[in-house]
Amino acid sequence: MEGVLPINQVVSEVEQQEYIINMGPQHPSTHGVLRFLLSLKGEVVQYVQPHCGYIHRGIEKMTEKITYPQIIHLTDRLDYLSAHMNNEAVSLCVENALQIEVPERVKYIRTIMAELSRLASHQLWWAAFGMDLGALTTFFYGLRDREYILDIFEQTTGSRLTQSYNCPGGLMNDIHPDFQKKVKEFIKNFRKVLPEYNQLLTGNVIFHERTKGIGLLSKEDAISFGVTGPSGRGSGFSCDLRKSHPYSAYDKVDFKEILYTEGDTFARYQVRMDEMLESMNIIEQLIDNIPEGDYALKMKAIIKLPEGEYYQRVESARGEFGVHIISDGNKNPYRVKFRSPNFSNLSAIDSMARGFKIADLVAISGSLDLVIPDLDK
Amino acid sequence: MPFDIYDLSTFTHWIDTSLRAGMSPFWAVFTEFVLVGVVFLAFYAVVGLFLVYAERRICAFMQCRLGPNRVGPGGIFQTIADLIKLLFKELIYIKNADKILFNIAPFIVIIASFLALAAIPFGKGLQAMDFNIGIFYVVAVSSIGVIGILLAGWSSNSKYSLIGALRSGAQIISYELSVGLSLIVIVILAGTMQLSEIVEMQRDGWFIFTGHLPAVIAFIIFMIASTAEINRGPFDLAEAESELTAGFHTEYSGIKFAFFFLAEYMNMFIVASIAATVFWGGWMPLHIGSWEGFNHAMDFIPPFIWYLGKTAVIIYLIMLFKWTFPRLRIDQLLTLEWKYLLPVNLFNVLLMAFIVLKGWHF
Amino acid sequence: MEITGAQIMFYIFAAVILVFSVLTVTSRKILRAATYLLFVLIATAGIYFMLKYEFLAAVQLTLYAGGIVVLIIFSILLTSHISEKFEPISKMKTIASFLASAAGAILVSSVFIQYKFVATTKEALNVDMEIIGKSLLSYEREGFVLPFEVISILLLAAMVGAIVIAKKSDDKIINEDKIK
Amino acid sequence: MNNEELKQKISAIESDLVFEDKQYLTITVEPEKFKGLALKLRNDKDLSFDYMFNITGVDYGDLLGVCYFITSTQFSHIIELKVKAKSRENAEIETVCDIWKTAEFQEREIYDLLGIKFINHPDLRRIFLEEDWVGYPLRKDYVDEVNIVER
Repeated sequence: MEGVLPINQVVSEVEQQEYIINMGPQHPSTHGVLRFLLSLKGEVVQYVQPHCGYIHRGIEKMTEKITYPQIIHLTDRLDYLSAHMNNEAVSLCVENALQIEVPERVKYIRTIMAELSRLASHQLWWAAFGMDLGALTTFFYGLRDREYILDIFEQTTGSRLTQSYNCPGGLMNDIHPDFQKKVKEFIKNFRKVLPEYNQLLTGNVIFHERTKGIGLLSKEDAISFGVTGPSGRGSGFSCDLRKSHPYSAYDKVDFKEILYTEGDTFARYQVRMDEMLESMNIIEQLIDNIPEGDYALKMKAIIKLPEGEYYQRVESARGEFGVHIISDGNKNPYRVKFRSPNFSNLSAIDSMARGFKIADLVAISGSLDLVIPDLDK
Repeated sequence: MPFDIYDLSTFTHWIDTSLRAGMSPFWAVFTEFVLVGVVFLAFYAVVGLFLVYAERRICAFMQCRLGPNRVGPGGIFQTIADLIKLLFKELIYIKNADKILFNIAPFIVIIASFLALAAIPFGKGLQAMDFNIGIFYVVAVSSIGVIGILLAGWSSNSKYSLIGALRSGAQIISYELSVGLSLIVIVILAGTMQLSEIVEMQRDGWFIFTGHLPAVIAFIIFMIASTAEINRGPFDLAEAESELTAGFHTEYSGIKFAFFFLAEYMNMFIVASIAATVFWGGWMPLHIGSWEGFNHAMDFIPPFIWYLGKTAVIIYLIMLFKWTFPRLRIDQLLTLEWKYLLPVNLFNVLLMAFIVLKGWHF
Repeated sequence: MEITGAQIMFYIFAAVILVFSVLTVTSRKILRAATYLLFVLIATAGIYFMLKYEFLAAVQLTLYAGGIVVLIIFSILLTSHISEKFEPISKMKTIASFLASAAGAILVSSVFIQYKFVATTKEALNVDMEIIGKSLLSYEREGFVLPFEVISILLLAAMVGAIVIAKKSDDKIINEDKIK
Repeated sequence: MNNEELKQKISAIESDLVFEDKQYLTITVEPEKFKGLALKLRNDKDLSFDYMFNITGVDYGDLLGVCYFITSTQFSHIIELKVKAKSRENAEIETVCDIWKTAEFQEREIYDLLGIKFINHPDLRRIFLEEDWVGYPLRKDYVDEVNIVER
């Protein structure tokens, strides 16, 4: 629209134009390098086009050149907030293919670690979600409590974020002697802090106004889009693999699958808040009963999977994480596919955000809890 | 009257007469202008720096962290260091921006807050201009600031800025109504718009106590509406960093950004001082009925301390809002104003008029 | 003749008003024109302040600077893009408007020159709340209720007119529905 | 339903299917019949495969194929559908994104990385790589001398 335009022509052009905004790749509320292309009418979102791939690293291609134990370290870099679950998925997949059974102790520790990761992930999500809605204080509360878990991780695994603690056949090393004590301390402390979270955010009137009835996702759509994890369970989609396809020690513990049927942002929020309680329940049931034994099986130096296809589903903090390994009998896989929960969750955002405002889009994408490296792979 | 020991009008009169004795009237007035200007500039800078520091410490206190604590004792020089950094930062010029408007916008915002500062009584006799329509003047002048924001948003030629500016425009135009009406409630009670007289009338009791329920309602509405008018959280939609990155000042850098930043804090100060003056008696000490001893003791605290203390409490309240609540959405913001605050306000005006007519106030 | 401070201020304000009035009508960018108009209005308010006519000055600031200019800018933000410019004014138009304004200037100044200004000796009326309130609500001499009502009807008519002009024509709406 | 029952039920629906008993019941289907079978699997009351939890595009060397993992949220039986495109250069498979919406993004990913075209896909663009990227990285014969270091 350079140059001179008569006024009436200007008006008609403005009427016809779509008002398009690029939200991202550098934007505070996409939590990484994701780009939403929005078409707006006033403040109302007409459609959303997610553009991803800004940190596509070709992890699936890389796995074809490396051995199975090495894949573990790449899966950390997918969803870095549920690194432990991703590791577990690959380990379980390889173990199933080799048809070996890991010791009970390993199963228990894996489950505890996975639940701790889930707690840490949900804490970070809570922190960031509050910030998306403009309540900046939540960020520091969430991160403060997450620090305890990271300390526990650091003590046992030597790493705070990308733990690489699981490996085919067991664990990389045994738990730290203080592990049980520290975990119990953390849970005692966090049970006290969680009501504080609720006071700060959950009960707030503005928060209710901002989240209730926003970003509706029906159960049918959730299933069809494959929206899993807390986001799917907020729509009443019973997709908790810990319950339906138990792995590790989940068949030995008693816990509820959190389901909310409203399908709005608030329901997804509630699912995660309740899941934190459930995770603590699970850890409490296991932490005192970790059986004695080896922390890993003796594995061959070079792992070769028999020819065939293997699939493993695991419930990560954001939903169903899947590993599909196609082996041709060599020491490196023929093809590995990671089913990342964020990728499917993201695909629903257009149908969820249409007709809502920009501010709602931020709330919706926050409630989906997207981790960009996971969906970009 | 004991608190007249702190009456500064004799001091200012003495300056005036001694200046006039020494030079022609023109130069005397000119010197006074310059003096007042310099004092206000210095005050502006000091208050701005202090408020930024206070905001950081309060925010840190709310968020379980320390806040600035390295530069100087307790980090008090942190804001000065920031200022130096902002001064040295590159001023980025945007291609295809409307350069004139882009450069004018920060000045309009900051001049509006300067103008409002002129009418505020800091103590007895310590007021740059004592208009007989003081409140009206403050409301009028503060309504100019929004133009700076609108210009900034439009002239940056950025879509985020434009949305921020539009939001801010809608917001400020709406909330000006509530600010004005809640002040009118007190004007009805006081019968004057002159700020010095309003303060003087609260000698025996602040309006928030003597004005019964309507004054309390007016105060609450004023706090909500003025927080919205100065674009602070939870009403900071114009710059909503999680949605619009920084809203209307997305494209500003260096000292021009600092102007917006400073103006925001000064507006907060002005709003807080108006609230303190109109509802909490300005520089008037706290007097309770017939407690003579207590009242005497209170009188010995200088008025400037009273004034600053009240202002600080209200600023602290506004800061607490920001660091506690999530942000509203634009439609909710307008709903709050037009469907709740405005009707309540109109009713409140009637109620106050009724009370004043019946003479039920103290 | 010694120049007083008040005179200097007046000349500054007058110069601001003159310069920015001319800029307002000559600027080819619509938002700049609106901003220049803002400066004109503020300078006018400054002259009112000089005359110790604070109430009118404040009204000028709220209504014109803070109200009408904001609305003008607001509507510009909604409708126009930053790269838009008006067409340069044609020579004929320039000449015609120059002649018209010259004629207006002659008319006004001739009236002013003929009128004998008498300096009033009365003290400036201190406009306090009571006077403002009473004259606003009085319908007698010096009361403002009647003119106020007349103006409000005028404004209503203007608003209805604006809506009628701005409304989309009916057939267009129907067409749009068909498309959807 | 266990794998045997599933096998009977599905072979009653569609003929010429190859069944394999692996981790999940694996059904290989011709590309022409695939869309029809998928639709029937989704809509059959006793099967109701309503949730597709994974799609994997595979380069089999001579041909390109896609594995669809579908399950039923109601009966929680799982099958894997395998489709191999007819030719490698012009690999085409009918889209299923109107049956399972999640397929829209997943198919874009496969198109991006393996170059399988999905017929009737509403928005078949590259999703991770740039629009002007040459080649399909997940193919076994993909060569990129700049970015892939062979050891």
